[in-house]
Amino acid sequence: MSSVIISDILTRVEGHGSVELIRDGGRVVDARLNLYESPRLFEALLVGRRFDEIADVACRICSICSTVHKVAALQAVEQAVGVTISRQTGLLRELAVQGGQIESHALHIFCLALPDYLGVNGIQELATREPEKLQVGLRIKKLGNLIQETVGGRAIHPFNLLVGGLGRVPDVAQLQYVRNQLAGGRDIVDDCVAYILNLKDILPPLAMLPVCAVSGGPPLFGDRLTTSTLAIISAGSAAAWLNEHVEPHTHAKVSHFDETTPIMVGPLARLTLAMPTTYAHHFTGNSIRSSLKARIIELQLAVERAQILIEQLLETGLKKEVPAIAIPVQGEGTSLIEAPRGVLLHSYRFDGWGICSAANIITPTAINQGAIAASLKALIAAMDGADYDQIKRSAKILIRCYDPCISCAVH
Amino acid sequence: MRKLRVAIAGLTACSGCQLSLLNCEDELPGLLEQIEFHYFPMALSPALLEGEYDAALVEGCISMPHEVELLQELRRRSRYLIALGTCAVWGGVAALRNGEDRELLRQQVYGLNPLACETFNPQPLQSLVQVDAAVSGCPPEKDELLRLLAGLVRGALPVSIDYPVCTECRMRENLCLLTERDILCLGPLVLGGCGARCPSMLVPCEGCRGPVPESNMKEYLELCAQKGFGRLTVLERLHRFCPERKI
Amino acid sequence: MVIQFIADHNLEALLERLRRYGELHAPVLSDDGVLRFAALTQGETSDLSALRTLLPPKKYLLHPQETILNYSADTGYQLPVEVAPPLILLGLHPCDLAGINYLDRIFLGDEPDPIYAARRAALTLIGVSCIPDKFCSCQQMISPLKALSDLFLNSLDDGFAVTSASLRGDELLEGIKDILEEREGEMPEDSRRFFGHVVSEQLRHELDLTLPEWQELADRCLGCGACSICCPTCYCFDVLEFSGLDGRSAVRVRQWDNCLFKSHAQVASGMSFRKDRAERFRYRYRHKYRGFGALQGVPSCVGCGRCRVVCPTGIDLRPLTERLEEVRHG
Amino acid sequence: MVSALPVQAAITAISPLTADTSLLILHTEPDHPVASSFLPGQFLEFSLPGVGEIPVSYCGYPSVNGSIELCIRHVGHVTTPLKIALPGDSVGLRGPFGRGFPLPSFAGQDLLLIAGGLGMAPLRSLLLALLQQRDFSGRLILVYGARETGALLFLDELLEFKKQGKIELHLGVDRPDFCLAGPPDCQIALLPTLLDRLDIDPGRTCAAICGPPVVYPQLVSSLRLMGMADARIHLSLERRMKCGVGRCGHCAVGTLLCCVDGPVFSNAELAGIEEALA
Ligand SMILES: Cc1cc2nc3c(=O)[nH]c(=O)nc-3n(C[C@H](O)[C@H](O)[C@H](O)COP(=O)(O)OP(=O)(O)OC[C@H]3O[C@@H](n4cnc5c(N)ncnc54)[C@H](O)[C@@H]3O)c2cc1C
Ligand code: SF4
Ligand code: SF4
Ligand code: SF4
Repeated sequence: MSSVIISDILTRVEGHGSVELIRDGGRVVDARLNLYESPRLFEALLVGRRFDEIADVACRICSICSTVHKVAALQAVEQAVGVTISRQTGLLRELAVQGGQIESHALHIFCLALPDYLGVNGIQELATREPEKLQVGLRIKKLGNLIQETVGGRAIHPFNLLVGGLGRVPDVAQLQYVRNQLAGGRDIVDDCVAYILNLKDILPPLAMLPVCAVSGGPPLFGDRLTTSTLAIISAGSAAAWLNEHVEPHTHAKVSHFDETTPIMVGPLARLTLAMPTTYAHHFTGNSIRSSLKARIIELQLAVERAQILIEQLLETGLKKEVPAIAIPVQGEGTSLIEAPRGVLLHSYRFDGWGICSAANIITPTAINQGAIAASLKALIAAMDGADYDQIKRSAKILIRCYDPCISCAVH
Repeated sequence: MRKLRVAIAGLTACSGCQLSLLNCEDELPGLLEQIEFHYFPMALSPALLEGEYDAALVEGCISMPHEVELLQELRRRSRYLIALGTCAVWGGVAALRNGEDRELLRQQVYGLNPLACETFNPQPLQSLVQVDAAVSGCPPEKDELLRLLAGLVRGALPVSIDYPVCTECRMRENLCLLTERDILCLGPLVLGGCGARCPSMLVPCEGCRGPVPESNMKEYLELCAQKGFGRLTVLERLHRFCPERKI
Repeated sequence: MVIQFIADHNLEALLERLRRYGELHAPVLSDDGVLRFAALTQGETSDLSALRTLLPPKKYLLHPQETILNYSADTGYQLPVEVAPPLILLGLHPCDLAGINYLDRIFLGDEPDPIYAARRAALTLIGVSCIPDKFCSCQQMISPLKALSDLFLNSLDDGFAVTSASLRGDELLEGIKDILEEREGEMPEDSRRFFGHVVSEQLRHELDLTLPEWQELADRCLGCGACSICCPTCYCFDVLEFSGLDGRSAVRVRQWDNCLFKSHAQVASGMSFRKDRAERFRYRYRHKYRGFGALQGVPSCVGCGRCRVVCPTGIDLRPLTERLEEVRHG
Repeated sequence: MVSALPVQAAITAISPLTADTSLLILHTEPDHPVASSFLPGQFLEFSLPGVGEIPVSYCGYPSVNGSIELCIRHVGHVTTPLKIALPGDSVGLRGPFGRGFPLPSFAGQDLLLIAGGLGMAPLRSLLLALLQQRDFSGRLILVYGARETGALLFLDELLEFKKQGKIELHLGVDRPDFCLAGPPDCQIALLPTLLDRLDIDPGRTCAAICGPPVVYPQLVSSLRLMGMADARIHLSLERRMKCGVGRCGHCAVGTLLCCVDGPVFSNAELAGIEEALA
């Protein structure tokens, strides 16, 4: 019984984690994800801060999804202190979130995951071996950042999104510029969809897991969770349902669902629950190994949605608005939103002075830990007997299929 | 010419400074031609430190023992070690409550359950190793990052900035939020270089670039007091990104 | 005396006419409520009595940051080609005109600065008289006002008396002939005079001394830089060079600098000749009133009041000079 | 437009003089004024492309073939990358700028040259000029102090001049090196102390000083104690210079501008300017 644990650092993912393969003799018998990211203790940091500071601090949880963290935090805060936002603000926030979706997906697809399919080490070899792929990916990525900058003032940690509104509302000319850029990028995105959908799978087929996504609002927004097992969970009870616990081997809390079945969140989960018929045939029985396909389709949907949002905004014209005034009251708020990697929850409680007394943040990668573990086990079973290095490589590719955002997960 | 050999590492942080580099969509292909990013786990496999580096760009603060080791190893291997971003330079948001007992904070998040890791109060890089240059900002400006890299290719370190956000804010002919609108803007105390991004969009400076050298705290607090902002409110705001009471 | 008069109702026609000579810029109130010199779009009018723009017109001559040299490995350093299309600056108050005149003396001296010279040659200056407010200090200046503008509009009850002070002004006058009226009347005297002596020679010597008042003022300075950024005659600049990513090209830029910053008088050993804010603060005013180099002895404060308006802590040197004068006379 | 546009020059040789100082030999267009017509004490603006521009004193003698000698201490932004420059690399030069030492007024006078550390660079230029026409002036006394023996610049050359009887040489170091045997007669003393034992005729001596700013006040008071008039004491001042032509405003010394009115000033000119000497 000489079982050996071999740990390998995850690369081309956000944050710090490793995969541990447990070897018994020549056979790999088990695998484990270890998120050893340093905890910044955000939920504790936020306690004691004023309601209008929460989102500014909370968005620093993660850079790739800073816009969606910011919006999630703002929504929860506004709910707690009783602020309603204008339709215009709502549309602009939605636009910013779609921008984040485009940026994050483009980054993952072209810079982080595609190298697995092309057999290169990452952006460095991509630049020399497949320069046009890198350039196309960056061009799409830039569209997402352009949107985030236009609305949020900055691609990372968007400061222009405030409680009750925006600092400065972008003007018509700026939105028209974004519209033109998006129109100019549509063909490229469409080409990429075709290219990615035709990539040969590099992982064995694995069983599909139950999934869960936010619903009840415009794409990526909503007030409840819907699962493939047909459960509906309201925002208020979501945290309890997600049921987080502390476990060894990971600094991110792990969700424990009723029947201990892991649940998967993210692009594939969202598509599973609302699959555009044109693409359904690409996903029959393909599970997590098709995540790249799900992402490129979502990227296309995000571009389309952004275009619609811009049209809506331009139609009514852009009004100069000042943020709605918030008067601190005692209260509590929970918001759900779809981050690029899946369900994100922000929940806060404030005292009568508007000072935060409790904070809870549940992130997609944390939720996905159970699903990743299950997938890893399935992979090892499917590859039983294969060469050790091959299993190790596949295990890392598999984890990358979840596009883990470890800083988010541990926060 | 030999390519510049660079390591890019992230410690306790949000990866925003590294992402800022990846966000240089127009310039990245050119950069990859001029520079060998040898160690850059976020964008390259494998994560292996090897040989010597002309420069190591390090994002994030230090809050765990394995980060100390990594940082020291990077220092040993690199001609220049550069603190990238506010966390690395000042501690950043992670160090927001450094004044308090970290174990209590930990329990607030993880409960009594002892987490299998040893974390300590987040510290800026210079508390542990010699730092040759710093690029501040949460996140740093793309321009600054590109200039840093272009300079390194020439063997030069960046010239440090010593003027506050207000200077650039005035250059842009913005409305002054502090004097005209009585909004708590940290501009006078905060290091410039961002082009006064936030005030230019009517959002007060939150101080993401850290303190300017020789700021006049006393008079600023006085001014805020006249505008009805209590000392504590101002100080809390001020220490969002630089908790080490350095301002 | 016959004066050339333009009636208020003809102002719009005047703007239209001026546009024929170049892009028209004048004080414009922004959405955020900031008065700035900016392009006056068709149909837009400018409030010519508005007192002071946030930035003075120096921004047209010296940009906050600008390229002064381009480098490429093949050709070495090259001066940038400065294309300066004709620009009509309307609504310059006498202090701003005086400010431009001062900058001219620095940048068009023995060896004119090529970039400044090109931009300056493209500028047509149209001055407008104004009524000073409590921040202005132009009234205290006593030497005669030279003709500093091309055209000058002197405000009367229902319009402006127009005078030309240059060939370009004559040309403009010719071009607007049909909307001008000849009137019999007195040319109003502009009572404000610039480049005079705000403070007496002796007082200036006293201001040079290490008076305790300097420390008091310096204690209140936030070092924000606003006063010199907004000063029409502050022109100190820093020079930076940025390499291109190709490793073969570079640009050299200059950007507005400020003698109140720590690094201003620092040298290689890290030592600074003006160690603390009090010393730097005093230096700034000494320079304003005493000049240096080629303009030694020429005061450069034009009395526009901007530094007093923009200073977050309301620093104003006038009480100090008044107090000193009193002490001396009393 | 000469003063705004750097002329291209190539590094012909770069050799270390001490641990942190190099002698740079540059070559530019023959007969270009930047190489051919400067006075000792004047400076040029040296550009390292892509990095920046700094003021540097001439340390050699004017040439018609376009060659220039500079002595550079590697301390910061521009000078550190220069350490890895190679012969053939191209750089940019503007100049000459400023006012050098008032050579005509030195005619027939004894000259006391006082150099501290890197201040030897411009004084070497002055020394070479004076040696060019040895009978132009009277005694040539060089007092030269450095941090340590190894930091003494142009030592062999200076010892040779001394041997040939052309100059009187007084060397001093702040502290001795462990491994280096000092040159003969080298004292262990700070620069101002080296003046103590000098025997000069203050009425017919002119002093030319260049060194770290911190020692200036003491040097000046020593010379005055020796009876030397302020007008006979000439100091080269260091300031930040960004343009070289009196516009950037960084080099102001009271109402004087170091780059056009200096860098060499007589102590009489600096009278009453509090920020002039450290
Ligand atoms: C007339 C004149 C003649 C000169 N002649 C020569 C000569 O012949 N040879 C020569 O080598 N030099 C000479 N110098 C000095 C030379 O110009 C400086 O050494 C040079 O400008 C340094 O440039 P740098 O960019 O390399 O260093 P910088 O980056 O400017 O820094 C130089 C030093 O200053 C310190 N420093 C810089 N900025 C700061 C700051 N903000 N805070 C604290 N410390 C700081 C640094 O630590 C460093 O040690 C002369 C100077 C003048 C004015
Ligand atoms: S708005 Fe803020 S940054 Fe801008 S000038 Fe005012 S205080 Fe300074
Ligand atoms: S204005 Fe302040 S908060 Fe905004 S980017 Fe600049 S330093 Fe950061
Ligand atoms: S405006 Fe006032 S506070 Fe700001 S630098 Fe000038 S004097 Fe100081």
